[in-house]
Amino acid sequence: MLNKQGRQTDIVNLTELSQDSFTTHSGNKGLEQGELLIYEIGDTERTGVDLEEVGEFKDRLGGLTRGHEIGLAGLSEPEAMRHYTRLSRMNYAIDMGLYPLGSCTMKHNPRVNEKVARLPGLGDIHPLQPLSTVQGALEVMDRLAHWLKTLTGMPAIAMSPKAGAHGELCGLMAIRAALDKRGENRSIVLAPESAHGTNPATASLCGYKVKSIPATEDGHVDLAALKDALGPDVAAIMLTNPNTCGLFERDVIEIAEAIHDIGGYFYCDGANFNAIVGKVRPGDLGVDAMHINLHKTFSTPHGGGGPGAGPVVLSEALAPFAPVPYVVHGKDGFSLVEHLEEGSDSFGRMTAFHGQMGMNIRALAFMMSHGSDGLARVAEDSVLNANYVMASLSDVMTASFDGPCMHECLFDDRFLNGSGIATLDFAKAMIDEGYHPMTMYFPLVVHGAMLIEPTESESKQSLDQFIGSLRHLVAEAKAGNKELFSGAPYLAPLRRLDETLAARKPVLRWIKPEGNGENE
Amino acid sequence: MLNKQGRQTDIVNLTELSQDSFTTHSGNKGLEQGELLIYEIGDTERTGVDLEEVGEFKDRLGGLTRGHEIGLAGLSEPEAMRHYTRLSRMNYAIDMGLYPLGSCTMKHNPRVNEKVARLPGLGDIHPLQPLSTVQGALEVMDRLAHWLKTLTGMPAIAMSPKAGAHGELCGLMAIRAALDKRGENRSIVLAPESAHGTNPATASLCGYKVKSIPATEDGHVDLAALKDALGPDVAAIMLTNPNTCGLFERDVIEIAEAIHDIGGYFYCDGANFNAIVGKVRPGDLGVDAMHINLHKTFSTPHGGGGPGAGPVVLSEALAPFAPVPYVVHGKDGFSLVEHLEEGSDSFGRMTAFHGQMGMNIRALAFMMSHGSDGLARVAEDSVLNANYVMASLSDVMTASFDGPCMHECLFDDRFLNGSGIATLDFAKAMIDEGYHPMTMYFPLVVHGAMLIEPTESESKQSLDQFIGSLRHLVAEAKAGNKELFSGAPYLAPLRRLDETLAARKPVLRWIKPEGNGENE
Amino acid sequence: MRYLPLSHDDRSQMLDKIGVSHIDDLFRDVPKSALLKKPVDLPSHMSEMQVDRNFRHMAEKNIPAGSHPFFCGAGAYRHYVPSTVDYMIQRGEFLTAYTPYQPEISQGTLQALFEFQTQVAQITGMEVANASMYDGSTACGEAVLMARRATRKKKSILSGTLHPQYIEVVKTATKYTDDIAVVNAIDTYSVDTLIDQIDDDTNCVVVQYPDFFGNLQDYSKLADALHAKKALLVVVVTEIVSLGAVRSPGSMGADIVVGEGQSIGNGLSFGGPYVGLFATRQKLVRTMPGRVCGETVDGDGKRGYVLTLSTREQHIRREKATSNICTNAGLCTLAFTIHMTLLGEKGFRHLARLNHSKAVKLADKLSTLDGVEVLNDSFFNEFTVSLPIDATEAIENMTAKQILGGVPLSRLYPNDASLKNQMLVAVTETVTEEDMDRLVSELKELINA
Amino acid sequence: MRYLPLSHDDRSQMLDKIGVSHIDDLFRDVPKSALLKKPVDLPSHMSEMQVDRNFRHMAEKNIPAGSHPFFCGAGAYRHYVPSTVDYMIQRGEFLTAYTPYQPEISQGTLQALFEFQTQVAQITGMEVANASMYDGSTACGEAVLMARRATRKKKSILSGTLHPQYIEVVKTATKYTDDIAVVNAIDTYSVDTLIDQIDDDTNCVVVQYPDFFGNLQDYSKLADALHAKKALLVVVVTEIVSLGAVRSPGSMGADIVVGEGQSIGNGLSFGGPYVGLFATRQKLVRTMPGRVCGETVDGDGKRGYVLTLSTREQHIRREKATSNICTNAGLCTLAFTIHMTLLGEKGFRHLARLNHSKAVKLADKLSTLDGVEVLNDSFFNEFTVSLPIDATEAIENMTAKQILGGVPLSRLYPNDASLKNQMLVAVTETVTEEDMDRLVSELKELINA
Ligand SMILES: Cc1ncc(COP(=O)(O)O)c(C=O)c1O
Ligand SMILES: Cc1ncc(COP(=O)(O)O)c(C=O)c1O
Repeated sequence: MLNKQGRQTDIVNLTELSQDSFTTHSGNKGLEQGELLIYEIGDTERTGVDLEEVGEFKDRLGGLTRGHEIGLAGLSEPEAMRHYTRLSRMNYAIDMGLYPLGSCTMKHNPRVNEKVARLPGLGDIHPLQPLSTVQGALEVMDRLAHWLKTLTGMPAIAMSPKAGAHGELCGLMAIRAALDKRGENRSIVLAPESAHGTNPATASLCGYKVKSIPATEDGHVDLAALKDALGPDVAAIMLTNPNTCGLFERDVIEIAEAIHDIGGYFYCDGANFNAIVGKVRPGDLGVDAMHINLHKTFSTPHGGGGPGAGPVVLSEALAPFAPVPYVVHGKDGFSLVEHLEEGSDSFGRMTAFHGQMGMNIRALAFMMSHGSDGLARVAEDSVLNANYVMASLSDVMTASFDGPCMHECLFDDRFLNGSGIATLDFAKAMIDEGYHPMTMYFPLVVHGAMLIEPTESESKQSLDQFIGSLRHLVAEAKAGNKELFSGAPYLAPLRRLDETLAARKPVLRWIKPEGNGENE
Repeated sequence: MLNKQGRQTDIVNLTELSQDSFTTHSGNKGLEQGELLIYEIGDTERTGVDLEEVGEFKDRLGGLTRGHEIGLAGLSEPEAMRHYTRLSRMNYAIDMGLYPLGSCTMKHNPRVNEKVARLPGLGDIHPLQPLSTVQGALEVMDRLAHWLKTLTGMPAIAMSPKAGAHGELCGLMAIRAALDKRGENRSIVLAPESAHGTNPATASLCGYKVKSIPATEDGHVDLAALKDALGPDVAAIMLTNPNTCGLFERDVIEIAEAIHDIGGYFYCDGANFNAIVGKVRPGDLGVDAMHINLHKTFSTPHGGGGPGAGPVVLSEALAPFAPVPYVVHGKDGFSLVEHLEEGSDSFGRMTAFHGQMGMNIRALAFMMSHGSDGLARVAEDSVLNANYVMASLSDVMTASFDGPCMHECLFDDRFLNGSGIATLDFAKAMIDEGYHPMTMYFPLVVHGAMLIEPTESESKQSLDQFIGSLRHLVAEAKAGNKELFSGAPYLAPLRRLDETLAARKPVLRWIKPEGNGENE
Repeated sequence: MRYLPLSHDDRSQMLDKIGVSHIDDLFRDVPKSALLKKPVDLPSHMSEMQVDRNFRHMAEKNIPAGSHPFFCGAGAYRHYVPSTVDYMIQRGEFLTAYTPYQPEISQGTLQALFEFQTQVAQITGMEVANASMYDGSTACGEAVLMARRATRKKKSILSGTLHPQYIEVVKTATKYTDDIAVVNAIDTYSVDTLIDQIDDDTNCVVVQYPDFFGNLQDYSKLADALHAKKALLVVVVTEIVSLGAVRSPGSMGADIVVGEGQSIGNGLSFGGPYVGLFATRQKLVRTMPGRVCGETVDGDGKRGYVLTLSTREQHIRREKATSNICTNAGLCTLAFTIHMTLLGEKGFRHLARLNHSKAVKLADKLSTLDGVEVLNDSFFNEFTVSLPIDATEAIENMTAKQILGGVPLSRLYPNDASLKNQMLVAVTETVTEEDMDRLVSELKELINA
Repeated sequence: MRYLPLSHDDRSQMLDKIGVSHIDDLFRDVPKSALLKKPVDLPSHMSEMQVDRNFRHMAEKNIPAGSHPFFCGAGAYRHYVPSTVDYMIQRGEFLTAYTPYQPEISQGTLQALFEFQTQVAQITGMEVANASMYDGSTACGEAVLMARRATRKKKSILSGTLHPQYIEVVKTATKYTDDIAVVNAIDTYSVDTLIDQIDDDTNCVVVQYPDFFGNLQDYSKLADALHAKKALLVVVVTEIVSLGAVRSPGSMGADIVVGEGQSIGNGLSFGGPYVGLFATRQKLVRTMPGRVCGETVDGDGKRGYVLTLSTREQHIRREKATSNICTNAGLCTLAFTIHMTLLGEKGFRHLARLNHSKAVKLADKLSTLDGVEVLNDSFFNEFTVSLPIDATEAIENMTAKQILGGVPLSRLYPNDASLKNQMLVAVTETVTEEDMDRLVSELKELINA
């Protein structure tokens, strides 16, 4: 019924339309809005900034004034706000739900870390200001260094590497410098089959050949094969521990001894440090160098791919080879050694300036919040959560290895055998359920790998819901409901994307439809 | 094809499922996630804060210690982050798209305003700190007062009202105080039929009876009827200008003179000031009091319902009756008059402390960003945008009045006649198109009103897309595709809600399923 | 101008479409004489950087509370708000949404309001709460108006220990509708004095808890006396954190509880925006002012939330509405809810206990000073201190020494000479022991000077 | 602990389900001797408020650039970043997402990367760009490695006017793969000296533009000479804003352009995180390091974006990858893109012109001082000044007077005594005329002292 203004006063009985036949004129679907590229919205005249006027003056550009149009599209501020807000809403994120990417440690990113990193005294300082004006910044570096050395039980640290892979490079450079110093020219680095791609790639950058060590049936490094591979030409082993199957290398001490026995070094990939932080000190295991992904264990945000930070702790043997810069305690407070000193063994410099200060602040805030008691809890809860997921799924999915795992659990695709459903399909169906898929097809040691790392940030309820969804999907797969998987995702902003097309005919940038005026 | 790790190497041909039959186990739909209440997720043991430990001590609570459980549910920080993130994603917002709510001025909310309002020197000061420690805050109030007085051409201002309706109360209180001072006990306030609900409600609070003035065919106040209603018992007229039909009251000066002639006052509802800011000064029109919604014209965010701010500019005649507090220039800088002085005519105090400082800062930042040149542009663009929408739709929808409108354009439901589709249905179908509906069934002077206010923040493209969607919907309505409307929205997080049920059996809070332990 | 997307070309195309040649043609209803020919006399537009600089400059003229030992209260309290709160309320979906009139695309705001209402009801010990008022003082005015509506009686009695600015606000708000009697503060320390004032015309008695001077009192007897006369007990709470430590007003028989919610989730912000809490009994709900959110179902039977009981409100009921309020404290409400959710029962109680323990500690320290007296028997996190010297001057002098030492009572009672040596001292979790010691030693020095 | 949702009960229920009785049973693969029996020797957990206080305390020991007249550059520049940028990158959907490996639920990150790549290509005048490297210096190292891969030749020539820390980074990164020759800065002022060094083994010459000392040079001739020898021109840009004013490296024939993108969208942050830009020609794309985003279609034919050409990358190609980079500068990239989108062509050019005009003004002012010489013929927003006194000391002395006056060259060339009186002075839009006058008068005083 309508009142006299035409307002409905009773509840209508909703009629129904099939969603299938439903296309809106705008292309939007309620709150799910499509969005064009900035180049299709804005133009070279529009701008979202106001700037002081510039009067006439004689330029000193040496005759190199840029003439032609660059082609940059501008948006007014409200348009830009809306554009990027809409884009953001097409993303999945930790803030939205469980993000079980194995090997990535997608944990809660506390906002107090963001807040303190933005204090003007920490965020708005220049790397080359006089050292007297940045004593607090050096203190942050020094404190973080102390925490990391204490947690790993290692005597030295290089703070400048910018991510895990950069840390690997730093560690291997130190190893090679140590060998060079001994006058030894070894050529091989050992790495297990299950190693992350950055390990072999890094070894190559240092001029090493990589020899792959197979895994045993139970997911560990094959100790016998490893020992066979050792020899005078082996510079180092790169071992991830806990490894990428989510298992602690129980022979780690023996491995360390074996590599040390032949005069090589033990590089530990610390990407999985979350499982053991506060519980085990890598220094006690014979490690010579290990990078720590601050963006994994210590919660600095992944930011859609970075930035991260990869400080590297070093053993006594490698400490002299650490790169510049590093903080020292001088007479008037902290000082920074920025230059290779005469006769120094330092292998060089990893980056301009002093590393990822912004990440250091966040990581230190995370550590201080937890304290030494809380960090051990982090390890325990992360391991507990992973084991709970494994225990709750292994009757219906195929766990690759028996027994307790560390912070992540590995399944393979045997449970899908005969269903015609691949790991990828299974993963894409998880998207419809509202979850980011786990890591797939890594590590390479099992077929159709599914590596699940819940992290300590998940509640039991959250895990139970996740387990419920996975069990449901497994049941559907086993019931032969193939389309649920092969067509997935159905409910995401986009359907499955054609990656082959993207690689075959790469379109890596927008080009102005008719002719492109920007290259002068 | 699968490679040896089981990774798919070619693009699959997607198979299809009907979305109709599609329910996920989790209830989520990809990125659209459902979310329970905190009481269903958390419990009284969980917490998302760490606090200093409290040792034993002798309390001084006078024996009133709270015993029983309160019943508050807590969440850990990651859970809270996710809970409110998910909730937020169920909202529509200016940041997401055009928000054409007539009379609400949903414009872009610049983030620099948020930033400066959070400067510790502005956000972290106590209202009762010694005045010597808050000179900058008083300067903000004073500067904002100056801008508002200059823009309105009025000599005085009351800064403390907390929203538009509170401003109305302030204005009418001043009017009544002025009349009281003259010893006159008038009982009537005139308000046009099209007035916002707060106008009559406010008049009541001041003990006035409201007499409604009809509108003319062309949407203006009926001058003749108004003049008829004038008399010695009329205290004031409350006129919105531009009015809620989106029209400038062209007889405004004559109206002001008429009300002044009978010894009454002219209260102007300034909610629609956006249409004329920098172009017309209400002081030049004979206004005695007008509130300004800083959360409309001056962009302070609506925040899902508030907070706002409603400073009131006053004429010479009403200035002496302004409430405390107010800023004065003293010998050592700024000072604040907080108390009714002996013999003062001030009618009293609207609120504890000094008003909406946080909103004042944001509004001043907005004004300073635009400057006097930019503010006139705001008015012009807002009027241009509204007229463009009207011109682009009036061939298919029924505009209620001819000729140029101001910052908003009014349609009624005649174009839906015979379609069986009501204004509400039409509005809900806009949701599926990705738009927030316009204001509906207000003003009350036309049938099935649809009041569209695009504001100056919209680009032409954005308007064209909006117009495209509306034209599409009109075409569908005219083609008899009734279900598209009567069942709408289909694509929002929820379908249409049963408001009758909500009002008939009010459930206004969560109650613990079996028994509620919290009231002690 | 960075906020205006229309280009010059857009503008002319649009004018063409409209069919006029100049923008001022659209302003043709404006009397010629009133249409400004040139911009008003105010500065021209500024870059964002310049705006930022201007505000930094003004900000530097203030002393932020957090930069010094800080003891001000009197209705506004400095608590530590977790960073999550401010990050979350700045999400565009919350920050830039309107009042949730379209529930299908406003469930975020609505569900948070439903959680807020539940939290407020629980904390106050009441059955229902609304979706907020402007702040505590205006909520208090609304409570008195509601008591009149609910009882159809005209006389309201305010305790003199109610925040003096709240008293003024109530008097102003009810000026033309209600008779207000204020009972001297000094007389209210016995509830009996208040009870004596109640007559058949009384619609309510308004008391504050903890009261303005920090004292705690059981109002059960007052409630009984009121109920016997079909009148209401209105309890005002300006420091909502106290309710984590002391019995709820609901448990004492309150009919309406109003409060200032700023302490939870919201910064000091020089007095606003804050958040008015309003809770009452279920049976009074239809006379309650303000918006309220309720549960319902959608067309598919799914649970959802809507604004409801709007026939009480101005946009439907107009001059017969229960209040003229429209825009309320939305975002501050959300901040309150998120902070309270982070606290939970455990954190809220812990926070209250921490505040109280610190206040007790400072009270003890101050009591050791010669000539200094803590006037309260009971208190939560704030108490009244009597000094042997002028309190306003003492506080001014401490400011010079980088201490914001409290609120002198004469700031609020300028005409009561008997209070000129007294000040209110508030102690929250943000105060350290070092801060307390600085206050004590500074006061000692001032007294001995 | 506020970040850990599991309760004691949850933990025991979960252990039950797993079938072990104690958490340490899950750590059974850890050698007994290595499993810690008690927490490591570090402080215990802290409240958020305490953490916040600790960092404020450390922050207060630094002098923020924004609090004083500020003239430091040398590869990191202080520009005003619109507030919108920082608000937007803090949206959880951007901030807390991983690398967009699942494109169906990562279109936000991916589309922004596609826009970023386009912007970088346009600004540098190149055909394609990648999705970022760690920073300018590591991007420079990668460029040299790529030149070797692309040309299969071993010798790289670096101009001595390249940022000295970049030179060190390149030398370190290529230590085991490449031969590096550095040409004295002084000799590079004529491009011919560089050209003379090119031989058949040369894979690239690396030059900086504007160079480390601020000078601008046309490298077209160098490009021609290199191309004649099938070698590549690598151009490094550490102040990307310059490209709003001067000709693009692409227009001079660069084959690889790397840059530090910090100036756009990103704060100083004591040197990191920053954002490495990497652009090249289409035909070299398969030898390019780092992630790259490309356009494609989804199963319904809708346009979408994915990470592509991943067969160059470590996670697929392992030891044969073009780089070991994995995590890059994601969020800094986003900040860059949003800022650049706000600027647009018009704003970017205006910003560059404003920087240049201010730099010219300061250079003119400084030149009026006795004994002070601006050593550059041409420059963008930074130039080298020679003083009649020790530059390091001058800067230290100015610090005491609240001026951060520039970067002394001896900070970067500690062993080159000829540079000890020289400093780099950068002037961005954040510098006011008043700031300049303070610098000039302070320097004057120091010189005359
Ligand atoms: C096991 C392992 N090693 C190394 C890395 C590389 O770290 P980053 O991405 O920080 O360079 C990763 C990252 O995914 C990893 O999982
Ligand atoms: C015309 C009009 N008057 C008054 C008001 C009341 O303003 P507020 O919501 O700020 O109290 C409004 C708000 O919607 C309005 O549109």
